[in-house]
Amino acid sequence: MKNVALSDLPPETVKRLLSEGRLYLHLGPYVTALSTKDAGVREFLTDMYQDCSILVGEEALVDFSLEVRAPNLVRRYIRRQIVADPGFYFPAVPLPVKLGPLCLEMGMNLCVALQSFRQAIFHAGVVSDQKGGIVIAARSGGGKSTLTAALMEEGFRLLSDEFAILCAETSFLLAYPRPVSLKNQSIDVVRVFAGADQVSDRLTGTPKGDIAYRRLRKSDLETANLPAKAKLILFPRFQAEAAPAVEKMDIADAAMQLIASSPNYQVIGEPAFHALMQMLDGVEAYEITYGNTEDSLMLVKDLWEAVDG
Amino acid sequence: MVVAKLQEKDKGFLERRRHLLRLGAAGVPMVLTLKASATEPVHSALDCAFVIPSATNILVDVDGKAWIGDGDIQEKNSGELKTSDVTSFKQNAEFVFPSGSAPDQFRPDECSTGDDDDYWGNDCGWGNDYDEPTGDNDDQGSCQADPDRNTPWFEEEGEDGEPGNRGNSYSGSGNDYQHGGKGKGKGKGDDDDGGSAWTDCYKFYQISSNTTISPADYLSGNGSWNLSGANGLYLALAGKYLDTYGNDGGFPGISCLLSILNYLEYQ
Amino acid sequence: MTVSANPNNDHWLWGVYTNHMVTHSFGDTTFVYNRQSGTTHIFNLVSMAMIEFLSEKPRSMNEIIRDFPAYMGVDAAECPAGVVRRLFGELDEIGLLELVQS
Amino acid sequence: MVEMATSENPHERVRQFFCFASGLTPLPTDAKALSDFVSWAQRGHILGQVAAVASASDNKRLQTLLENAATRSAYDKRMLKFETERIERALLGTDIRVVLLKGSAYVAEDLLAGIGRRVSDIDILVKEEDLPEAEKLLRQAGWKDEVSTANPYDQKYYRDWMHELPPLRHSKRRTIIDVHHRLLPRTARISPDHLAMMADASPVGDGNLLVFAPVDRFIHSAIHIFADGALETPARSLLELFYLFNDLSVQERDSLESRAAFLNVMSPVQIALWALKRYFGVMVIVNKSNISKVLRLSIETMVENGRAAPLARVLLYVRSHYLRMPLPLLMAHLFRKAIRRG
Repeated sequence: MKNVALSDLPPETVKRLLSEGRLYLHLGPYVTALSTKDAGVREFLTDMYQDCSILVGEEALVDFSLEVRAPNLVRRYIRRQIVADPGFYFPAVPLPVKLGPLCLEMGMNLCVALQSFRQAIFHAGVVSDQKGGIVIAARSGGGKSTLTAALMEEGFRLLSDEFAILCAETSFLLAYPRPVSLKNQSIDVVRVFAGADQVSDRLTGTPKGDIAYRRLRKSDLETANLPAKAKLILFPRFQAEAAPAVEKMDIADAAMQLIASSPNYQVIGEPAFHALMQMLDGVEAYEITYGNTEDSLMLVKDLWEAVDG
Repeated sequence: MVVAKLQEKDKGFLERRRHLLRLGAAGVPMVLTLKASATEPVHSALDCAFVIPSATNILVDVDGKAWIGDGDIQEKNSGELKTSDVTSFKQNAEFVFPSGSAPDQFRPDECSTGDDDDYWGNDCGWGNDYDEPTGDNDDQGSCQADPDRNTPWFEEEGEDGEPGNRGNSYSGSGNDYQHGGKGKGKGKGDDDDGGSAWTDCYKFYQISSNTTISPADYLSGNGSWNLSGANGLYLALAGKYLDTYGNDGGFPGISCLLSILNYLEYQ
Repeated sequence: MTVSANPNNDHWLWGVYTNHMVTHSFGDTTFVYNRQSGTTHIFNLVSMAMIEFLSEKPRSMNEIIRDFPAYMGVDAAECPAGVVRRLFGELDEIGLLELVQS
Repeated sequence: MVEMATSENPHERVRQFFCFASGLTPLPTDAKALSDFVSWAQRGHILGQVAAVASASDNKRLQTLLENAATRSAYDKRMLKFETERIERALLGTDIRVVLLKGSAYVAEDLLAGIGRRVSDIDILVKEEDLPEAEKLLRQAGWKDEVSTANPYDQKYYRDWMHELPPLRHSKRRTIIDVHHRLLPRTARISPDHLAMMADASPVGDGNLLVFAPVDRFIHSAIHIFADGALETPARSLLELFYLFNDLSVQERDSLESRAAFLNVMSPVQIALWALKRYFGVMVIVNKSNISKVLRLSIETMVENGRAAPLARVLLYVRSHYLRMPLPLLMAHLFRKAIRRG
């Protein structure tokens, strides 16, 4: 097996591999076998993941197998739906076929969340610089992804937009860079500061409103094998018109919220407990409230400057 | 372990402990248990929704038998339906659910114009009349297999299955079944109804195109279902489908519903 | 109430499965991982005190009710039997209390 | 053995896979064969069992996948053990003797069959006369009616016809316990002599919990799988049977059929032996004339075609229900269940 960039593969090879379920995406700690016959999904993939590493050769041992397809009957009955099938009990949401990319992204997230037990996973975005990592915990409407995307423009590298992946042995965070998912108003916000060409077409009418993805950066892929030590945990809260505010959080509260956001903490058990406790011993946690992206950046930069290198 | 050493007993220590004791006396728990198992992604399962892109209609008879299709049926203000439309809707239905499928509240209250399906629509009658397609000697086997006559999941086994592309030896029998069932239903209906042009033996539900159904909206905080309206009926039938076939057939929206049922089951 | 579910039997001495516990404290709050159940709990100063009290030596329910207030440095009125029983029940339910002798 | 390319013949292929999965044959080193097998095991949710028997490999990717699966199965095992301990605690101080069934028994005894099982509920068996007291004590310990069966219809249905109480779910831990007083419903076509099996059960350690004797353990697994509708996960079920069979001594194996005849459960045991012979090459003499051809065909379709066998599954599902209750009752149940779910 050898690694090549997705963009190095001729389109017909990508198409064939995808239709055979043998496109092995090697990203961060995971290898995912992707399978789809949907042209929209294929286009999205070849665009957003163009610099990603693909395993080429015989059959690979994969962590996950994900098939994005039209559900059998639906093809006949309602011809415009598509579903992600990660091959285990957890079913995905059938979506209109134009939302195939969303299906792919959700399916890949589900694979990690529900089938990976080697690292403790928490629902959070992670960025880092040479000082260490910032964990941006997910809260409904908190603006995790927008803030993550904004920090990417400020010179931070992206480890993940969706998962803080904690290595049980080292309690360092692992990178699993994927396109950053943006919702509704934040799509335009990110188009402005990242450049319109860095953002995918808008998917309208999803269960969560409009969604678009911020393209993966080559630099984040190149550094994807470098872990980061968490230094700061943020719990963002977006409130329209709110004045920027910072409140220091009890680490115990932060731990509670992180554990509650983990799909596999309970499954991993003791190693996850140790790793999390070790990580928390070296961090500070803050709740930040803001009304716009500039304010959130300002707050984070201030907090980050106060963190020891 | 090793029980952690008591924290430095600073000045406030005893007082803080006293305070906690008072909270304990007031009923506040002294131990919190963190629930972490799959909470987050499973919660997002509850958020799932599905869109029904094209108009979808459901016909229900007094026994709770249900037909799903895209045909139209003329309806009088009194709620009576045009018999010929009903017949053609039933003929062209995409799915037929056996008696008892639609919950009571969705069925017509009464039926004065004669119910053309009563005779053979009861429990297992619709199974045993036919030759068991696979040669199974258990007649009862056909009862359960019966409803699939209009749910052709075995036609499309494997994702490439195109309509009519019957993949295996079972499907032929499924097909026969389907045709047999329909022929009978129709013939009987015609005979019985004679000249009556309108019937009150059915209720007709319509779901307009691009309707989004979020099953969680029909779920109360304690996990019980409160189904109402056409969308509620759709979910009830999806649930019936799920009970019988599991998630394999791809009945529209079934994955979403299943994800919620799984959530309730596994939380 | 039947005898079985009830720890009141005075021949029953209760201790702590200390081998099942992994702890980590942040200030007054202690995170407790129970190896047997695989579950993480959060203890406060009072629940931790009970764990320490019972790890000293196994005790019967009556002894616990009688001696825990003094261990806490408060009089019995501040630490009534009902509170002690409930605390015991909470620890028992999460599987950290061991019937040492009957 | 010749080069490990996977056979094209589905039966041979599955048979080969079962040999890898059960450790009878070392895992293939050929990349294609290995990847075919691993993805089969992943789909069948048996990689945890594979991890338990596979010898260490210098294939790092393989080790990673096996560790991942082993972590998952350790979790299930932990959960089963803990819940078992909780049941023992709930019944502490009473004379009620509880027989652990299935997974909880395998885990309590550290059997290979207990590894890699994914279990969401615990099954126990108590004497019918102990049922009210057991139920009361479990309720006191926090097990309550499961919401989906708390309705009067289901409660009555279970109590009148089934072989178990309506499932109880722990209000805090959310785990489910099925308290049985028979192995199959009162209405079942076959009626295993559970009292004879209970009489031969022996305690786990020095506690109040019991487990079936090895022969009965195998027999109960066969009943559960082939008469109680557990073949939804064929690979896992067959591996379990294989391990349980493998744990039997020669004498115990020889006594299987006579014991099955005595317990009045000949048919599922014969099916189980037939399946072990077909998929693991276990040396037993099976009288196939007692096994319906359709049933064999259904099982073959299920096992050899994987999950893509809906009709076979429906047949097995109906068959298991058929074995458990007479027709009118079955239909009434299926329909009421359907309405209620709405």
